[in-house]
Amino acid sequence: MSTQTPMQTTTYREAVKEAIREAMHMDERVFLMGEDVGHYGGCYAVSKGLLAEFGPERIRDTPLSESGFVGAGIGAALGGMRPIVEVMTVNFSLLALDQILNSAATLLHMSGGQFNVPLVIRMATGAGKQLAAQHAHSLEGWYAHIPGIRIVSPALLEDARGMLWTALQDPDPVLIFENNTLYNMEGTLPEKAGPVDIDHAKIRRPGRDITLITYSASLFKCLDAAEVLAKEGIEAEVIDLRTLRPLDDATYLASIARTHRALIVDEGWRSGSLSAEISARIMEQGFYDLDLPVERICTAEIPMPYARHLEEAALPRVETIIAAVQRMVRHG
Amino acid sequence: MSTQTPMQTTTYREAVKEAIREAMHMDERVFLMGEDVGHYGGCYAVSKGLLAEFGPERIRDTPLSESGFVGAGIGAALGGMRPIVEVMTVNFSLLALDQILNSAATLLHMSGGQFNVPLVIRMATGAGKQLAAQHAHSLEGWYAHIPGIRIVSPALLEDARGMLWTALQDPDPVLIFENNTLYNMEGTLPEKAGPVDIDHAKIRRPGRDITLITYSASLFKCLDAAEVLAKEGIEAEVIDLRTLRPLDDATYLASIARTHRALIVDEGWRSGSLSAEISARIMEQGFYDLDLPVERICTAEIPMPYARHLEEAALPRVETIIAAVQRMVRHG
Amino acid sequence: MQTPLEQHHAIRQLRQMLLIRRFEEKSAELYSATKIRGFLHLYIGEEAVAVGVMATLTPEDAVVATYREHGQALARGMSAASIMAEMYGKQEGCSRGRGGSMHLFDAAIHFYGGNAIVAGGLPLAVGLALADKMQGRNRVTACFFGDGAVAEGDFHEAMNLAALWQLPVLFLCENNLYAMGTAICYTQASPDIAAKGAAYGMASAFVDGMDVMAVETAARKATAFIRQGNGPYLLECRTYRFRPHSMFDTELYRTKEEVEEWKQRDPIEQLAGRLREAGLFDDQERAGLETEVAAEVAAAVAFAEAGTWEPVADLTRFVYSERREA
Amino acid sequence: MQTPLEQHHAIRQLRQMLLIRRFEEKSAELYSATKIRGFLHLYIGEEAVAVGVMATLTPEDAVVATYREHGQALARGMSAASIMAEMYGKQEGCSRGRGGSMHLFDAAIHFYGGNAIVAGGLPLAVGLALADKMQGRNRVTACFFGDGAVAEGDFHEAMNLAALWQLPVLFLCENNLYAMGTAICYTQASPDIAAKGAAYGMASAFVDGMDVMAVETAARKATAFIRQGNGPYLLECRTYRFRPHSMFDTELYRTKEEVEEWKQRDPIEQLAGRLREAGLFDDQERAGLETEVAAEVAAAVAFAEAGTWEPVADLTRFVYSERREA
Ligand SMILES: Cc1ncc(C[n+]2csc(CCOP(=O)(O)OP(=O)(O)O)c2C)c(N)n1
Ligand SMILES: Cc1ncc(C[n+]2csc(CCOP(=O)(O)OP(=O)(O)O)c2C)c(N)n1
Ligand SMILES: [Mg+2]
Ligand SMILES: [Mg+2]
Repeated sequence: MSTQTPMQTTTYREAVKEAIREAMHMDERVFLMGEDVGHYGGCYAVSKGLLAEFGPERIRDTPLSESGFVGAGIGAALGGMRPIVEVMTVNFSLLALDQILNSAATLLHMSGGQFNVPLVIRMATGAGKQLAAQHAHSLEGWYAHIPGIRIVSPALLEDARGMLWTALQDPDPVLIFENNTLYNMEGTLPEKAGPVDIDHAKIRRPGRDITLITYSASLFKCLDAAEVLAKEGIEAEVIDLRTLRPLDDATYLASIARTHRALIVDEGWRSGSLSAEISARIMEQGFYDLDLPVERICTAEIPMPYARHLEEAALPRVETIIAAVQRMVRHG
Repeated sequence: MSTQTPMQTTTYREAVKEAIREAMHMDERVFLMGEDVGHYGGCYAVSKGLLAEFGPERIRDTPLSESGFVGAGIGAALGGMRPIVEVMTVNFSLLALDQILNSAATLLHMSGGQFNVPLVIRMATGAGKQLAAQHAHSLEGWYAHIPGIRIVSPALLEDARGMLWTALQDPDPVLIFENNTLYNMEGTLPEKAGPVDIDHAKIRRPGRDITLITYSASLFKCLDAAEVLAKEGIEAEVIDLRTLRPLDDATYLASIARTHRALIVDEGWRSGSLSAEISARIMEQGFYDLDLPVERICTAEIPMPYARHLEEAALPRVETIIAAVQRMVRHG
Repeated sequence: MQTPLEQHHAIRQLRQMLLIRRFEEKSAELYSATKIRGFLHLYIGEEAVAVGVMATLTPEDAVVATYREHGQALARGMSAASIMAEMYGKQEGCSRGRGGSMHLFDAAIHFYGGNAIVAGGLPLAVGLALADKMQGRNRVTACFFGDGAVAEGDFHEAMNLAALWQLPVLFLCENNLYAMGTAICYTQASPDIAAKGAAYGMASAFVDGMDVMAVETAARKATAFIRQGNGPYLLECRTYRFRPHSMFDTELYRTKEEVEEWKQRDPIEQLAGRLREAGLFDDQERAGLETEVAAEVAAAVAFAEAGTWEPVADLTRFVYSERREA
Repeated sequence: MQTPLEQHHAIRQLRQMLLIRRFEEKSAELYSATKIRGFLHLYIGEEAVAVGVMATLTPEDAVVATYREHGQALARGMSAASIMAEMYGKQEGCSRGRGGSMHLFDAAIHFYGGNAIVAGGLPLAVGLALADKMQGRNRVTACFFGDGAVAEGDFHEAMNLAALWQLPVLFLCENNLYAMGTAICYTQASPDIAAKGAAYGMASAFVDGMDVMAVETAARKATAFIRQGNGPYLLECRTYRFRPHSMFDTELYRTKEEVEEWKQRDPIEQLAGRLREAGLFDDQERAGLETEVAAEVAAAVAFAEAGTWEPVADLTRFVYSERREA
């Protein structure tokens, strides 16, 4: 008998689904609510099969009423439930932003500590599928501006599988952003994969020459770039932020103290993106470790165009990451 | 006969009102619409008297329907009008954010250049009146993340008076943020004060030792701090950004090239605030000019508390600005 | 008011309304004296609504309030002292001074706050009721909102959700004919609010909100309907605020005559008059009530005055909970 | 179909519906061939709605569409070629390839787009109509949306605003019984959409959306009402989509039988049948129409194929206008 945990092949989608299933089994206060989560099976098929397993009370289809059902999630959390509210994509979540910012994020404070809101909101985010200007933005880094909520964004299967339960244990609102291009990603997970922490960034590839700071789908672009760079003898350290609020400063600052160079890759629009905050923090806390200025690769500041070649040109790409790293490493 | 323009004493509130009046007189496509702009006279009394002057069609009271009437403003702009939509405060504008981000900011692009949206949206913003966690946030810097819109924030009377007309000439959506603590501010304006540009930041006080970058109500805190510092021989240059999107990088970068130090004062919550973007841009474009890291003074990352001493403690203050400058100038 | 019990109850209701009235009159004074700051929205004139409704709730029921909620809070049983201390910004206040007048909260009596986003409380009430239904708790969530809130999208979404899922929510519209300074004719294409229940297949009614006994009767019918598992109910209470919207309001939008006319229907004097006519109440008893209430208000002020400021060192508390679950 | 004019018109309507049908069948094919990407929402089954309504609009009238808008665009008179090129992402497309299937725009015919935020177009339509009213233009803004949109707050706010301000908007609900995969019984507490006009005092009606002539008659009544200055109108068209919601939909939520039943009411075959019965149409004429339409679709595909890619150097265009007003 092997002492290794048996591994299984799965997808990001299945990992999220398993996380939901497990949470529903472990805690009867947990339920899933959102548009098309039930009869349709989830717009990204994440909840396919769950209606049959748990019934329509706990896999609850909602009308198109983002503000209403996110607000209802807040109320249900106050009322002792542990709702997982699915907002189809972050683009539609703007309709619920008042409830998120003015209620979910403020109730604990306004009530002087009396009412915490143990709510989890899941949303798909990101571009890459030619869905154009109302369906393809990456606003998770923008959400990270809001005090009172926690923001996580799983890149690896292990996090897609493990962050939900940890989020459900959090007494305060947690927003989970799943990049829509990851759902089909395959990989392996231990059969008994379980909760993971949501407090720390992780080094996904160690390196000595430069620190690449990123999260979610861009992680894979950075890892691919690092592979290519390694062949030229440039060793990039790749950091997966995992949690966008609160940021785990220590991990990337320690890395920069070793590499003396940093490049942030962020699928958000550049101005006012999370990459700006990280750059500012490095300015404040890591300035004297830097051999040269921190740079950023972000999405072009345009509503996302439909045409494929334009969408690709708008997004961070492996080649641009490679080119930036080459320039930075040669320079400093 | 003097060649000087005759000056008159007025307030920020009156300056905004005059700007609206003048625009209504000069262009019959202009109208004002929002909650309580008519019969009530405007929640900050900005539009008091305008209903009598222009009638209910052009000073149009709306129901509480932020998404509806902001969306209607977009449609009216498409239909050939030049609407000024007033959203009472930025806090309530979250209810209209979908219309702002997903429609106003994207229509030109999605339509391949066919439909521009000449819409002006005015909102009050800012804390300082003990209005607590649902009425006191400063989200204008956060809005500056959105491509497709322009963001301005007048601090001086001259800008309160002059930015509106310029904004109305813009073919694209412009959001004007008026800090609620400024409405009562008195000052003088030329009797024939008119439009001002919205393209450039302005140096409001020259100085050689450090660059203070700020906007809106915080400008006055910076100017007050600079007064005090001047007595100690520290000359702070104070820059009023005026327009938050697009940022006028040249002005503050040129200043930093002279002073070699920069402190950003921003009433937004620190993480992901406009101050982060500016710091990141200085990192990218002004790194080698810096004697020491750029610093930021922002609002504490909490929903705004009601109690006066806590609200004061949460906001940027003259004393903290002074202390930071002293430390920075002595250090570097 | 046939039985002694009913008479006793009526006098209790009168006392509640009087407490709200005097408490708020004092608050207005203290606002002028800058002891209270921020926004202060007075309920004066509308007391019969909260007092009538709250009488029909059990201690287990939940309340979701507005920013004009001193009356709602007092009628629900929140202590005048903790409200006053809150408005002073003292840490002895019901929300530790973090919330102020617009954000009164009290977990012990299931008072889910003071919400200053108009209509923002409606989805929250739906969620509370959903939690109750899913957990098999038989309680009612009473959700207060104004006529102005009816135009908001949140009203529509919440009404539909509650009716669709047959949730135990009592939607309570305090129709005082104005949203701030905008009369209902400028905000509602069709001003009959109770009739809007039909679009959602929701039971609804309207009632004279100046008559506390009528409100109580209507609310009792509504809560009984809800408790029997029939789903939500929309009750429109037609009322009027005697005071300006907030302390900043110059009341350009309505005439003194209109206000005076409504004052003739003062809910307190109406009930007092009825009790007097029925021979159940006289000047002496009135004076006794006034004295009691004045003492309670004075005690609240004393409590608030004696209260302490939360240390600035604690500024960043209550943004996140202090511990996670096990 | 008494007069030759009516007969001619009926055949024109049939041709329009056929064009939409064949255009979309081709689009589905091209989607499988990955020539078209992103989301593709087919209108097949619902053709009678757009075709019936558009026949009642003048060239000056405005249209606000949904993301399921090929049919709306074609019926309004947008060229099949420019739509196809758009879906190919070519710069010859109606939106230069920036919009794709969900964002068809055409200023020349007052087609204000393709909106992929459900219910997002309703406030926009209100604003267009407000501009018309303020400028004294007598035109109608026809605003399309689905049954799913009715639950959104924007529906409520827009309906109220339009009715309050008596604006010339034709609210057109394409009730196809499903919002994506969620049946109307799970989204509407009360599924009678036309009846919802009452809450806003808005005139309303419903009509069989599978019968193009019925739709046209109902829409003509509605637009006449609006043009006479009577304010907005809500018209619910009861219809059904024969195809999945989008190309990703596995249709778990409805039965094949249900779809088959509705296909018996195919709007094209219904009208063709009626024309045939009236002796106005035969197989040869049908074949003729099919040939014409096929040629138009083929030409559209050829145009799209021949189209060019916008240079990547222009990536950041159309975010801001290229010049300010004088
Ligand atoms: C979403 C939102 N928009 C605007 C405001 C500003 N505001 C506060 S109260 C009010 C009027 C509300 O009227 P109503 O709902 O009738 O309640 P009332 O004050 O009459 O009790 C307005 C416009 C707000 N607090 N929230
Ligand atoms: C605000 C918003 N929420 C969710 C979606 C995702 N979505 C796209 S279409 C759709 C269903 C819309 O149904 P309906 O309004 O009935 O129109 P239909 O597709 O049936 O024509 C949903 C949920 C969206 N595009 N916008
Ligand atoms: Mg009111
Ligand atoms: Mg539908």
